Amino acid sequence: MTKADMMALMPLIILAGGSVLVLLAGAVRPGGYLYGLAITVVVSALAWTIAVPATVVMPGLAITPFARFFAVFLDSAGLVALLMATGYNKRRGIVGEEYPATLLFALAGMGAACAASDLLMLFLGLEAFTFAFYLLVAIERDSVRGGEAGLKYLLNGTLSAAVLAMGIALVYCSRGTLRLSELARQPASLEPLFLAGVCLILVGLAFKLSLVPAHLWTPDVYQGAPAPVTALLSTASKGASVAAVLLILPLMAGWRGGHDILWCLSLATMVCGNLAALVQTSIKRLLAWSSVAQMGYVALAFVALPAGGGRAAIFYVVAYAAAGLASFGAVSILSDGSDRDAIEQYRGLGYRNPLAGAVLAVALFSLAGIPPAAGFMAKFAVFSAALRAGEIALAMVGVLTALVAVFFYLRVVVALYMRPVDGAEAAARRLTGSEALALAIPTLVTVVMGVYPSPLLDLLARIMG
Amino acid sequence: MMADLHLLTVLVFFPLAGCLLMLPAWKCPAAARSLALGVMSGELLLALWLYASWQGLAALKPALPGYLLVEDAPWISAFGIRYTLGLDGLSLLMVMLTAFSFCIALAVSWRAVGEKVGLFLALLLAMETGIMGVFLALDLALFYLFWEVMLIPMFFLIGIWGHGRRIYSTVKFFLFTMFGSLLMLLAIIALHLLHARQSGVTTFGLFELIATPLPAGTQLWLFAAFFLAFAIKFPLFPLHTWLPDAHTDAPTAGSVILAGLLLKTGSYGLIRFGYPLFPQAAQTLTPLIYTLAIAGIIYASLVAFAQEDMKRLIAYSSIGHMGYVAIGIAAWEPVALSGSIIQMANHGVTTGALFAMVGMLDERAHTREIGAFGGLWGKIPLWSFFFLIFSMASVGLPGLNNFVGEFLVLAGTFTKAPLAAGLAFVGIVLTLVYMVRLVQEVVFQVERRPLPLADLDRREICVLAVLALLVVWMGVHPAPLLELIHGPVRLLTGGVP
Amino acid sequence: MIVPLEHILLLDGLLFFLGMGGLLAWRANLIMMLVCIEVMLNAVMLAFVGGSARWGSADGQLFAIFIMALTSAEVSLALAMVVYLHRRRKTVDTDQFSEMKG
Amino acid sequence: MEQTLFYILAGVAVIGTILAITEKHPVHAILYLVTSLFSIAVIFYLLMAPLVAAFEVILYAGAIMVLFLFVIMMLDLGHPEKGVSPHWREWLPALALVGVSAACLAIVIVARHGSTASPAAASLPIREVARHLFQDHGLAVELISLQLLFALVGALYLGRQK
Amino acid sequence: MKLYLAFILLLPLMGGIFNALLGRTLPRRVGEVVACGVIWSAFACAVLAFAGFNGPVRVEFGSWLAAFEFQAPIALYLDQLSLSLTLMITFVCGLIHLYSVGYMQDDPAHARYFALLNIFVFAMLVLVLAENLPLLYLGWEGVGFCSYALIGFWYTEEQNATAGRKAFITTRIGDTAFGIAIVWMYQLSGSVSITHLNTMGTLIPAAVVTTLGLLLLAGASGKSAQLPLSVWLPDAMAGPTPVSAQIHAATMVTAGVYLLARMFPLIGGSGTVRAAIALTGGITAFYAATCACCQRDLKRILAYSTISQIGYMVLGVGAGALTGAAFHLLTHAFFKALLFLGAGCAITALHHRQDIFRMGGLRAKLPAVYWPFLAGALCLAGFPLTGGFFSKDAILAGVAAQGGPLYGGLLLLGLITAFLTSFYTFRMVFVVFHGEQKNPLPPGGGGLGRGGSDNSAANILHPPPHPLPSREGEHLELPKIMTLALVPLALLGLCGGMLNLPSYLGHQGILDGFLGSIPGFGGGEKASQGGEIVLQIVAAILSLTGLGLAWFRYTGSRRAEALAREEAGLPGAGFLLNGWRLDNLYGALIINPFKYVARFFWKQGDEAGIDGALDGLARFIARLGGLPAGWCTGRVATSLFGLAGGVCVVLAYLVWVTLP
Repeated sequence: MTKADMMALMPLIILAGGSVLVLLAGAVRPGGYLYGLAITVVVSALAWTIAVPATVVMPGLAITPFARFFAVFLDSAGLVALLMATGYNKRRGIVGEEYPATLLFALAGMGAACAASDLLMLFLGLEAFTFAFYLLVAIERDSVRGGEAGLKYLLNGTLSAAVLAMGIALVYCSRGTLRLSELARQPASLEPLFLAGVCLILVGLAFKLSLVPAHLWTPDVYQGAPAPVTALLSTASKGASVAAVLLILPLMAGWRGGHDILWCLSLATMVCGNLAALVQTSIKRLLAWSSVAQMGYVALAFVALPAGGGRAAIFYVVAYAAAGLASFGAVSILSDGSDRDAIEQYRGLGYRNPLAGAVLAVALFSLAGIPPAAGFMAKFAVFSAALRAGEIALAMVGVLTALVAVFFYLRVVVALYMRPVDGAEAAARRLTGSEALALAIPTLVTVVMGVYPSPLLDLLARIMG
Repeated sequence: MMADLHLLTVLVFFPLAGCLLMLPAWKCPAAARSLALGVMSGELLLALWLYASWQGLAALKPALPGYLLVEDAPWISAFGIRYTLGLDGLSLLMVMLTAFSFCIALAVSWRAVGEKVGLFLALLLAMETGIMGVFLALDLALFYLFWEVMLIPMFFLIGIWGHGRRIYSTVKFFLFTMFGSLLMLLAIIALHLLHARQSGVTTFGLFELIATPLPAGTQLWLFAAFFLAFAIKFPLFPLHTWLPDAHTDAPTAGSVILAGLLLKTGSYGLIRFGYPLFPQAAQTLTPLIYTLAIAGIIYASLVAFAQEDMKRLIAYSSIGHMGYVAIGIAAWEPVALSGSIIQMANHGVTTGALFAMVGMLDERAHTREIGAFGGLWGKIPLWSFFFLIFSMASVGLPGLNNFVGEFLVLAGTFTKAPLAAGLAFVGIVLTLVYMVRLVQEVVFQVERRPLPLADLDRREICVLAVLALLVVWMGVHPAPLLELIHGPVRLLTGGVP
Repeated sequence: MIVPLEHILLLDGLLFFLGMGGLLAWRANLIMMLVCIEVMLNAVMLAFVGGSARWGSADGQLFAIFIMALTSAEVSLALAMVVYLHRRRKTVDTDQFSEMKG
Repeated sequence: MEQTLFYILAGVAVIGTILAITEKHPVHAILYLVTSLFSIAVIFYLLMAPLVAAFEVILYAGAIMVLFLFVIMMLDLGHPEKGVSPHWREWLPALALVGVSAACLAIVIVARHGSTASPAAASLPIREVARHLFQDHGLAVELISLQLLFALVGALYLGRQK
Repeated sequence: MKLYLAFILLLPLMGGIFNALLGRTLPRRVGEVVACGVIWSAFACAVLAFAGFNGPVRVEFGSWLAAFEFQAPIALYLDQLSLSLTLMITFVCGLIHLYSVGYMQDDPAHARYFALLNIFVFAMLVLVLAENLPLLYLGWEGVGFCSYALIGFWYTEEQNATAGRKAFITTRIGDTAFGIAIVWMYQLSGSVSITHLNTMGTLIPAAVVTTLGLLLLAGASGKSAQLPLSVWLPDAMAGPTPVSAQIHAATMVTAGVYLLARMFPLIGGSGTVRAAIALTGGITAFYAATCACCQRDLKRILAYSTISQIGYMVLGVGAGALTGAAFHLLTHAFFKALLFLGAGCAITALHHRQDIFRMGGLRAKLPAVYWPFLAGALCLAGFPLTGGFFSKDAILAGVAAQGGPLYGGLLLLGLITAFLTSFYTFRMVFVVFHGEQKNPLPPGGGGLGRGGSDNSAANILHPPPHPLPSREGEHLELPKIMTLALVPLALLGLCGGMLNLPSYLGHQGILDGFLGSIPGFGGGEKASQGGEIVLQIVAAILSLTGLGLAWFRYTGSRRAEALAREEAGLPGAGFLLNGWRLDNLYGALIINPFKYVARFFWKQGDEAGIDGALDGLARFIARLGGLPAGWCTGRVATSLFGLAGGVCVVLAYLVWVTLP
């Protein structure tokens, strides 16, 4: 391993080392400072990624602009989630070094997954962060739902891991290599065994992206997990999975069937996610179903991969992540103190807690794809890619389901601002600095991306070659 | 020289700046009000100044033929979206109407809105930006952006300060308009892609896209998507049912803006984008537009007659009036189109005024039920006097503003489609029937329920007097406005610049 | 190569789906579900080793070893969770853990 | 000879697995599974992967299964009469689903192109495998070791009494 | 001339605006002076214009509607016809304004009254003077609006307000036809200038001309209360009496006649149109005369007589006797205004009671009203040598000159109508002014005789607008100005014949000469002098017979019996009393279905239909949402099944695709 390799790998090393460091520090002296330490670690990883533009290819890992972009994205999401968690965890009695350390480990795993250049690293990276989330989801030991959510995530996760591994095994059996670059070099005709492997990999990734039919865990886990964990789970893990899919998709680029499978996944996900969200009464479940639905649009971008769908998918997931972080962040603040989860209980909160309310509203508008929020630009990108690829029917379905989505997002906004507050509730708690920051960053990103997405789009264009 | 001032950008974003400035003034209603007043009147003054100097601007011959001011800058190059704003006579008329309507909306809600004043005014200002943008954007993507942006403040306006089933109404309003506009978004993208495929240029610029040759079938589908979006905003029968609800439950300012401006965005869009982009498809669908418009006129007038809520009645009257605009556009003939455009402005003023007046009454009586009133002429003569004027304007009494628009529309349309124009004339009678019923039951006869009513105060008199003067001025001397839109109409209908 | 790769794959497919079938059927006992997952992962390992033998590369064996490590990590966490949940609810029937739904 | 052995072992593995997953008694199930695992370990050996075979015995059949037994005993789950084994109605959809999948996979496997040309590869020396492991997949080793660490952390965290 | 015309129009407008804006705050007298002053000044200007008149002029003041080739400037056209009408309007209206000062002296809403009255005059003048049809339409609608506001002047009564509304809507129905005609003419010729259009007659296909003519006729029917749009006029008597005089006798209702006469060069080319016009006029004249015979409300008698007389004018237009029609228009303006004003005096004197059966013997009590009223009645009845006699005769002569069965029949109808006219006129005169007043009032006051009035028309016999202290038996002192205003009208009415004496008396009539140069007026066959004399003799005999019959029936000893029998209700009287029950017919055919359909559309169309469908769709989609949500049972096994199902489907699909 050369020095250049080390330099390029430094962000991952910082994160991984940081997680061990936090564990050790926690063992020596537990306390709230661990979050600060973790934040420092993430910030330094982030700074390093941005500051040191290195491109190296090693066995297993390739630090490419693609990987670095995702590293920045994931670390930022992790940073926001950490900021969010500092106060939240204290209030909910989640103490100890496990939380920040595991989170850092999850970030390292995601980083590895995005930078993977062979299927082994990809698999390990994916499983590493999924594994970290098993723990994070169940980390609130006092909560009945946390345990249940952890169990569900664990069982689904291991099954999907098995499927994913099986897929990789089939691919390996068929071709004898795990290297993505070699696998992407396609022979004239694709072997069914190979295709079966890729399909199984897709199904495994569909679990991570919660695409229908592998989506059923999503609402339960999102609802049961602590809000900051859900925020990270619904954004960063999705981002990493999108990266993984983008790495996998070239494997079946020439196969029409792959398009059809993605087509069906996209259609079913958009329809099911949006429709099911209509009948939700819990805000976290609503957001969960909405995240299912949003992934349907990402899948739509995958369908349109030859027509610039990759860029659209990344843009979409970034926009979604910003909105998702903002919304779960706002929910974590609005729901604290009580176990407030039903939408009905959010009535009038937009006035009691103006910042969090406004952030939630902006996030929801972004998720609904209404300008000037980033969600609109994201939908614009996805739909234009879809139309360019000739997917008119799917685009129409996307548009119509987006209309349905508008309805349930509005329901939350209506509750926030248009329903009278029942009873005289105590005045809102002042937000701490980190919470305010955790809300402000994604909101700002949402708005800026919505109004001036050019830099990001140009960057993505460069990354995707 | 004037182009360097970025006047159009100022016009669009000045209210938004005001909206942001509202944040510090959040807690202090008085400061918020004066801030909003300052911004809105500044905007109005700017619009009027542009109007005063439009002939000078036209002589400067800016980049686009027929336009007075144009601004153009790259924006999202990855998608080929540009920041293109352009002002021609048609836009200028709408801009003036916008700036004016917002002043009216502010004035009528000066006292009526007592809580969350800062938020209310911030939303109003944000909406002004959106609507200004719609009337000025020449890039389809930019247009769409503003088109959607203006919905959000209205959604809150109705939902927070509305009455009755306000949430149902506001959600319905939002969904209806979103439904149309999302399909339009697809059509815009598709058009853009077709253009890119043919010419290799990725652009959303209106004038580039107009030049795209399209096969008839494609054109029809794309136009249908555009038309749906515009028809919902218009609103054309049978897509109109959001309007009575939204109007009825909106706060007064919201109704004024809805009637005065939001409906106009639909007709403006059809004039600016729908017809020029897809001339053949529009030709094909013209009978449909006629049918819908006339069905709407007659249907809405009948339904209006049966109403029991004043605001609802006026809301239905809006549908009828906008039907004339639709007919005029469908004829796509210079006289009719001029009439339609003038009618857009007229309807904004008249119906806005009527909504404002009903709002004033509602503030006093806390009811809008027609059956609750009666004999108001004896109780609040000033109010009644103005109400009579505006309702007569609304029925198209010659000498008042609506007549100008309607008559030009009908005269122009008759040369193209005599039957449509003839049937539309029938609508005039129906308009009279329900409007006179309203006037009679509210203003005349005897008091039916003892309501504590005070006559108009000075602020209200000022507002209404300005509106009334405008109603008369536009009815008696519409020539300057007709002259203003002469050039754009000629260009739109195929004349040379 | 003692047998054609296909035969190995058939065996491993059979084991894999047996494990999956068990996983789906054994909803009443969490421990058994974990056992079934072990079966599945084991089958995957078999496939890798078969592939490794077929292509003569070490990657497959290594992957199998990694899976083993991964499995042990997951099983340890999973069993900890079983203990944790059993302590709370006194059951290992997963159907009992369905408070959240819809 | 080796071939025959393979098929016998395969049969043992399959039967062991079937018995394991249908057995009502968890302890018995684990024992059946261990049987199956042993036979698979031998298959690994036959497939020239002695290292994996060894790990299979040590880690899988040894450590993991013992862990299972440990937990079963700790939670006192070894009473089949208390537990509920799957009803046939639960087996049916599972088997149907799995059967179709397995059949499809089998078809795909059988339809594999160029299946006959399986080169008889020489056994990879363990040293070679280890060199590969640490040279090419050093990062993966780091990652998986971290994961094991966090498995420890997680197990401790969850298992900790309040 | 431009200045005069500007003043003629602007003065009434300014007066109206002045009164509307300031009238309430200034002393009453100022408003009255301004209101009367502007009209008389306008009259003065008209006279000056007359003096300076030497041929038709077109004056343009500015642009109004100007979009591309559609040009409707604010332009006036002064020719003989518009000039004479302007003179008549300003003069009669001036008198009516003066009269109003007296009539409305107790009404607090004088500002509104005079403002509307002034604006009404303005609108009427615009109508008459307009050079293009949109401007004419402005005046046309303007008078419609003013009449609406004035009929419903005492708005607190629902009937009054409803009557105003009815007038507005009914006339507007006609206006619609007129409007269509305007845009059609624009489409045909690219112009809306009247003078230009009148030259187009030969260039337009005959069928189109016919349709246009019928449309214009429909428009005229609305304004001029011709069948079938006549129903509004009797109800319009709900307004103050001077308003009735101004609007529904002298000016507004003649607008239709004016329009037809104005556009005659264009539409007169079609025989069908002429016949239709004549038929409409003739039948309306007869219809209204029959109705008038049975009315018991003084003003309603006059109202029906107005309809009837306008019918004559329309008949005249249809017969091509335009000059005759114009002649009758002028004389009718004088005597009908006179009759209304006189009736107003009587009504005022009787505390706003209008039922003629409660009147009687007023000749002695109100001589200053009686004699002018009688003069008016003579004119109306076509008593020989009065103005009405000559003008009506001119029309009948014109009809006779047309010949043919249609016009022959119409002539006969016209003569019968003349007889009926004479009868009902003098029935009114004798019942009201002769005999004894029939008291007492029915208990409960209100001044309404309810006996035998099982009909809706009785509802129109409205109670006094301002309940006055009951001073039965007393008569109010009439302000002098009211009776004085009658005198010039009486003189003009009686001597109106001088305007256009028949040619057999030696030379061409003044109007014949004056109007003859207008396109269209010169036309129409002239009856032979002998025929005309015969006709006049017949008419005179009919008139006298009617008078005699009325005398026989309503004076002396038979009076009481006749009145009692009529009050009890003659057979068929209800039919005539209610104007052939046209109101009921329209109610059943149009109004009730309209209301029903309106409500149906609202409740079934909008609420149940469209909204219901959409709400149903929304509910359906929400129910649909229950499916994927219900799939999420919360059990782990379900989600595992989902994943496994995914695997299964994907593999099956793969097999399906790769293995043919």
